[in-house]
Amino acid sequence: MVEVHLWSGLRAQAGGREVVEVEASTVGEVLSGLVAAHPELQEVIDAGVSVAVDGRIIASGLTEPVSEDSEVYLMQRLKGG
Amino acid sequence: MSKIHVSTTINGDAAEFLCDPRETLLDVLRDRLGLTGAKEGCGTGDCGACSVTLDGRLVCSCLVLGAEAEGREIATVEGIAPGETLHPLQRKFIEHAALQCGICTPGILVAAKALLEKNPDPTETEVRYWLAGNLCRCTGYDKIIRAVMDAAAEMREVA
Amino acid sequence: MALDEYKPQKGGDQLEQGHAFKYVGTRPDRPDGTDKVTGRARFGADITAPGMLHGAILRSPHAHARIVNIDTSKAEALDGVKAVVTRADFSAAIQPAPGMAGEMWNVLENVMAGDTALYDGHAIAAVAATSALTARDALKLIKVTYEVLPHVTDVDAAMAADAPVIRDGTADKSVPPGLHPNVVRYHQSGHGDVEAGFAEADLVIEDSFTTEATHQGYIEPHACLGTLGGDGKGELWCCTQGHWNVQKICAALLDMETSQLRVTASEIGGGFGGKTTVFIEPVALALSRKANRPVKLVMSRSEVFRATGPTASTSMDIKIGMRKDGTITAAQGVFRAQGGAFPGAPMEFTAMCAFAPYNLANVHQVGYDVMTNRPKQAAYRAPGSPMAAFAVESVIDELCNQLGLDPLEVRLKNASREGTRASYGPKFQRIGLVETIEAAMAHPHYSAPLAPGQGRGISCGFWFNHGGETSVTLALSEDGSAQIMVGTPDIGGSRASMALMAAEVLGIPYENIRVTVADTASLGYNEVSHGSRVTYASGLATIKAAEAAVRELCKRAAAKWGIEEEAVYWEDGYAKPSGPNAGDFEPLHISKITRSMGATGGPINGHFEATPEGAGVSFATHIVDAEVDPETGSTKVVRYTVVQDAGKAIHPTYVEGQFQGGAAQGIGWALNEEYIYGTDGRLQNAGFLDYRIPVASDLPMIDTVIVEVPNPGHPYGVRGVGETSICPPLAAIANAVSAAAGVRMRNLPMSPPRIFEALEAKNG
Amino acid sequence: MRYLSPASFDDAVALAAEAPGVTRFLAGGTDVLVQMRADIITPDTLIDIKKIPGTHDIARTPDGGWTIGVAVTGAEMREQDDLGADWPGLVEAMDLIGSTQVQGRATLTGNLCNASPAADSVPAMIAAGVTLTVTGPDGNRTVAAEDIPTGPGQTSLAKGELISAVHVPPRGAGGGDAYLRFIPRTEMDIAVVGCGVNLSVEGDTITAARVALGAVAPTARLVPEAAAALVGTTLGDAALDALATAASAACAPIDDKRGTVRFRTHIAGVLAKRAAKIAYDRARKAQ
Repeated sequence: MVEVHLWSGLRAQAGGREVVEVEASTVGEVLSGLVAAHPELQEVIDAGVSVAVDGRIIASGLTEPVSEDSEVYLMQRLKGG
Repeated sequence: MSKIHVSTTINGDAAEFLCDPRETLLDVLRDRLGLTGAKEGCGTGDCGACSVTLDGRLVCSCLVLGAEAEGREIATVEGIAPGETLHPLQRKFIEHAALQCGICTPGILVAAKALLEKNPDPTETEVRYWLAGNLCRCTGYDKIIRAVMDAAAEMREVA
Repeated sequence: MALDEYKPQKGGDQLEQGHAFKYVGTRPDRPDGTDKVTGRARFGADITAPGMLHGAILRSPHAHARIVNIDTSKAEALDGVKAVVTRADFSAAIQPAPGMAGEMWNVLENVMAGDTALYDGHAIAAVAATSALTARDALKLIKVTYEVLPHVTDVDAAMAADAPVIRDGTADKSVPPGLHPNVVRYHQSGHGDVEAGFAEADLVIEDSFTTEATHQGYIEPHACLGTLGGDGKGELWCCTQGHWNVQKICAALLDMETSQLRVTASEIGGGFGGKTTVFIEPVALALSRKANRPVKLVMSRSEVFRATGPTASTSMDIKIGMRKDGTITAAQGVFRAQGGAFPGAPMEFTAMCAFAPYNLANVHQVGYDVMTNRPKQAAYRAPGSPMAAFAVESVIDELCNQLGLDPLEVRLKNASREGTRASYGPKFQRIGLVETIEAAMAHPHYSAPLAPGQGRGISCGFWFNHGGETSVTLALSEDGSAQIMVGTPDIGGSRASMALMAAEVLGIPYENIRVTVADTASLGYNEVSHGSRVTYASGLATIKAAEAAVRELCKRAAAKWGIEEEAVYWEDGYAKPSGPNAGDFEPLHISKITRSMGATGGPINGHFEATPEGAGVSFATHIVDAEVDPETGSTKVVRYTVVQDAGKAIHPTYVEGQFQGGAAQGIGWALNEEYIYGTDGRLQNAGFLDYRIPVASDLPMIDTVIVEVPNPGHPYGVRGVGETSICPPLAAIANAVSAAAGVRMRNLPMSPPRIFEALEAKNG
Repeated sequence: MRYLSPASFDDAVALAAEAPGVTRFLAGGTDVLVQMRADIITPDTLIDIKKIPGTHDIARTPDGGWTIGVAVTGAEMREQDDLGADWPGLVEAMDLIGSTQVQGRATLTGNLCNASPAADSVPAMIAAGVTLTVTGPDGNRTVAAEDIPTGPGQTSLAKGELISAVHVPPRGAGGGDAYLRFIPRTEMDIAVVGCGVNLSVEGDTITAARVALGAVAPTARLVPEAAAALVGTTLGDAALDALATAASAACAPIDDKRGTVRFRTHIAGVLAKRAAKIAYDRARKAQ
């Protein structure tokens, strides 16, 4: 299982939790795992999120690998000016 | 609305056009004569991107009517380079990276050329105040000022 | 290409092992230089088409009004008018949705108002006519009946209980119950226990700050030329930071198939984030479809201010605790941002960037995205971050003052490093904040004496940077020269950077490479030139495309020599046998291989397409000296030094240019730039006369120090540099002005009347 | 819009007198063209006065004063060294308007007739005692600069009337003038407050003074109380404070995007002092 850290504003959509464990080997599986565990997260994930894996911020790539010991943080979608 | 016939000189060449009395010299240069080097950044004389000279005097072409060009001599950025080679200002702007996006560059070159014709050895402060009407949003002006000063120095050596 | 080729283990490490560059890091003339100094370069408004019409857009004079009726009959009857469009001429299929999920509808609603005008300048109708003057005359003949509604333009006022509701149902699920319907998105993040942290502090300062909306202020107004026929095929020429994005949005708004719209990016006269979306492009296409002729639309400067995408204005509360030794024990921030009459104010970036420079055990940040009757905000250079730095770094400055600590030593003591848990969650990889602070401490500026009436301010700043979808193609010519097709418009010299990186790989002269910004029909998808991504992502793709070409070149050499491909390596433009065992062959120059490429396997191209995900975050530290005239409240910036981590400077002169430009824009934002709305909700200063961007005589030379802490996510270590440079200036200048004036400045811009009022209040 | 370029003031008057609708005269065009671009006004008739002989001339009059043609630009005034030696404040005030490019077009007359309360050259003209020849259907009349603007965008000129010449009085010995304005940037802004001071000295004592303020009332105004604070003094601290008080007291400004009432009122006093010091130094050197 991969521990996914949510930003605290998402607690309301994740049953009050800030860390959710999902079965995943890619970023895409992290996201689908989150929605499976907490369907309320669908809207925010659809609106766009980024995922930090061991400090590397993955803006959109769903195929990026994730391992059990990865530090995974969900982040709001990055863009720039 | 009837149009006005205007005969003028642009970058040394005779030119004629018909224009609406409301059209500015900038409109005429860009839309009727195909000289799109002068840019419209504001249309109100605040940005200098449309700078040209009118009988040798630096002006914003957005603040001159096309009809006023009758019998006058106009010089634009397209006329700065003498033939194949670039004018020292143009060369120095490239060398110093005095442009990023380049939209203000034609106006600044026309204005800087007018400055150096009047004052071949300007101080940094004189360059900054002379060019205060030419807005640049990319560079912070640093490299523009250096390029003008460097071009002036080179032109003084040659002269 | 396998994804792991640009993973952390490559690149940066290689660099630190002393990789020597031949082209990267040099300062050649930019390839498009001559075009841009002779007036030849074609910007948005510089193209024409046979039979072209000129468009113009009618805009709401009201901040908030129901559109009761639009009567276009008189305009249509005017000689020379060929088409009039309203919202009915755009897609009816796009539906609203809460928050950012409804973004396509938000864009449509912003491009052309539906049943309500939401801000002063909101597009209501548009005309195409045989001349620009006729189009403008026709606008005056369109009769719109409005029912004026109550409006709100201030972020705090828009959250108050009695504020008019701009569009109920826009809030997404992130918003906690009990907030005003104008609060449409909410962010909360952090870690540790801030209350416990504050209890450990020797001094806690809590303060509130505001910043006004500013505009990117690009000198080139938005311009486009669109043509769209009844066959559903169209072409669009426009100035944009990202033409694939324009293609995608325009196609959706006009119910077209994306591939049927070919978009060409013109030269672009500045963007800074403001040209990452669409405003007039779909309108030109709708007019063209109706008139069946090409239509050119060019915004006036006043339209640019009223109806494009300024940045958010903010209201912020910061609380920071510090021990006597300078250790920050806890930090919290509340960030309220309005982004106009639509969701999207970048409050989450404001919140996430606010404390990123510091290693904090206890940190908490909250953000509110608030709607007002203002134009829809667009990205502006590190969206959201500069405001956060202003508020946070002002409080840190005040803590340093009151505890008698050196402000740079305090930053250094608390600085985020590799492995630090960022305030926004994950741990940092290799970053260069410490190096920028140390370089600032060592810079002569920091120890230079100040004249009477002057103050010195410093600030750190942070931005994420971005990668994004990227496609690059490199084609070799018979003579061994190379052409590169990139999809990221060149805003500030990126053609030069691309050519340098390709030259490095190919080992051919920089001058032998031509870089073209391809149109949407000539290359695969490319994300917008934003997020400081061009040198990073298009650069990475260019390197990879060139490496692909080199592999093919080696293959051809191997075939000619009759040896294994693996026994050939590439150096300085030559294929060479890799050692005595490979055989004794005369090195083969690139031109020898390309000359016969048609007969040895066909044309040699390299291409690369991916979404690189290794954009390294970046930090900067700025030092500024300001002088305040106590009688008038007038501020002069007398000295400015930018220190920033560029990872690796590909073309150092253009890196310096980005640093200087960011600082200059920050100076404008800090001192004089602001959107000023009247009580009628109308914008009072829609022009460069009263929207006061810095002029040449306002600024000093801007010193730069390029720090290079390689980004592990790029082969050469590149970090984006375009945005971070605007993060520290607001705070650095505020700290300098506060020191010079002897009074803490909490509201931007620090215009002379504001400083005068603060001095008056201080002096009683 | 009709564009006309008459060859004499009589023709200009005749055209203007009979023109229907909105008529504007075009000198430098730096205000009229901006208003046209912004669709604030589109005149039915635009009368370009620059082809009228003499409108580009700067001439010394027999009494030592100056006559300035109505199409003379700021740049041309700046290049006339003798005019600048006599009236540096007036020339500098004109020079402050807009950019180098605007200086290539803008005129004193246009600045006056645009009737902006914030026009830079107007307080300097008023302080200097500039008068204008107004030509109309009934002939010529002479009008003081302060009597031309009557409110924002409004002048005392009747239909068919236009200014045909600018008259600057003889400088005389022991005289000096100065103009300062306050703007947020260093260039390119409209004055938040402007102040012109013109004074004469005998020895160190001020014998006569005129002080005018801009951007603090619907029109630029002459402030006799401020002048009275100077006359008879050697510009000591008490005189300067009295000057500042009188200048601030004369202000009736508005709050707007460029400044607040409080700020403008305060700045008027600050600028009056600073401008008076410059004028005083110039006057003493000119003895």
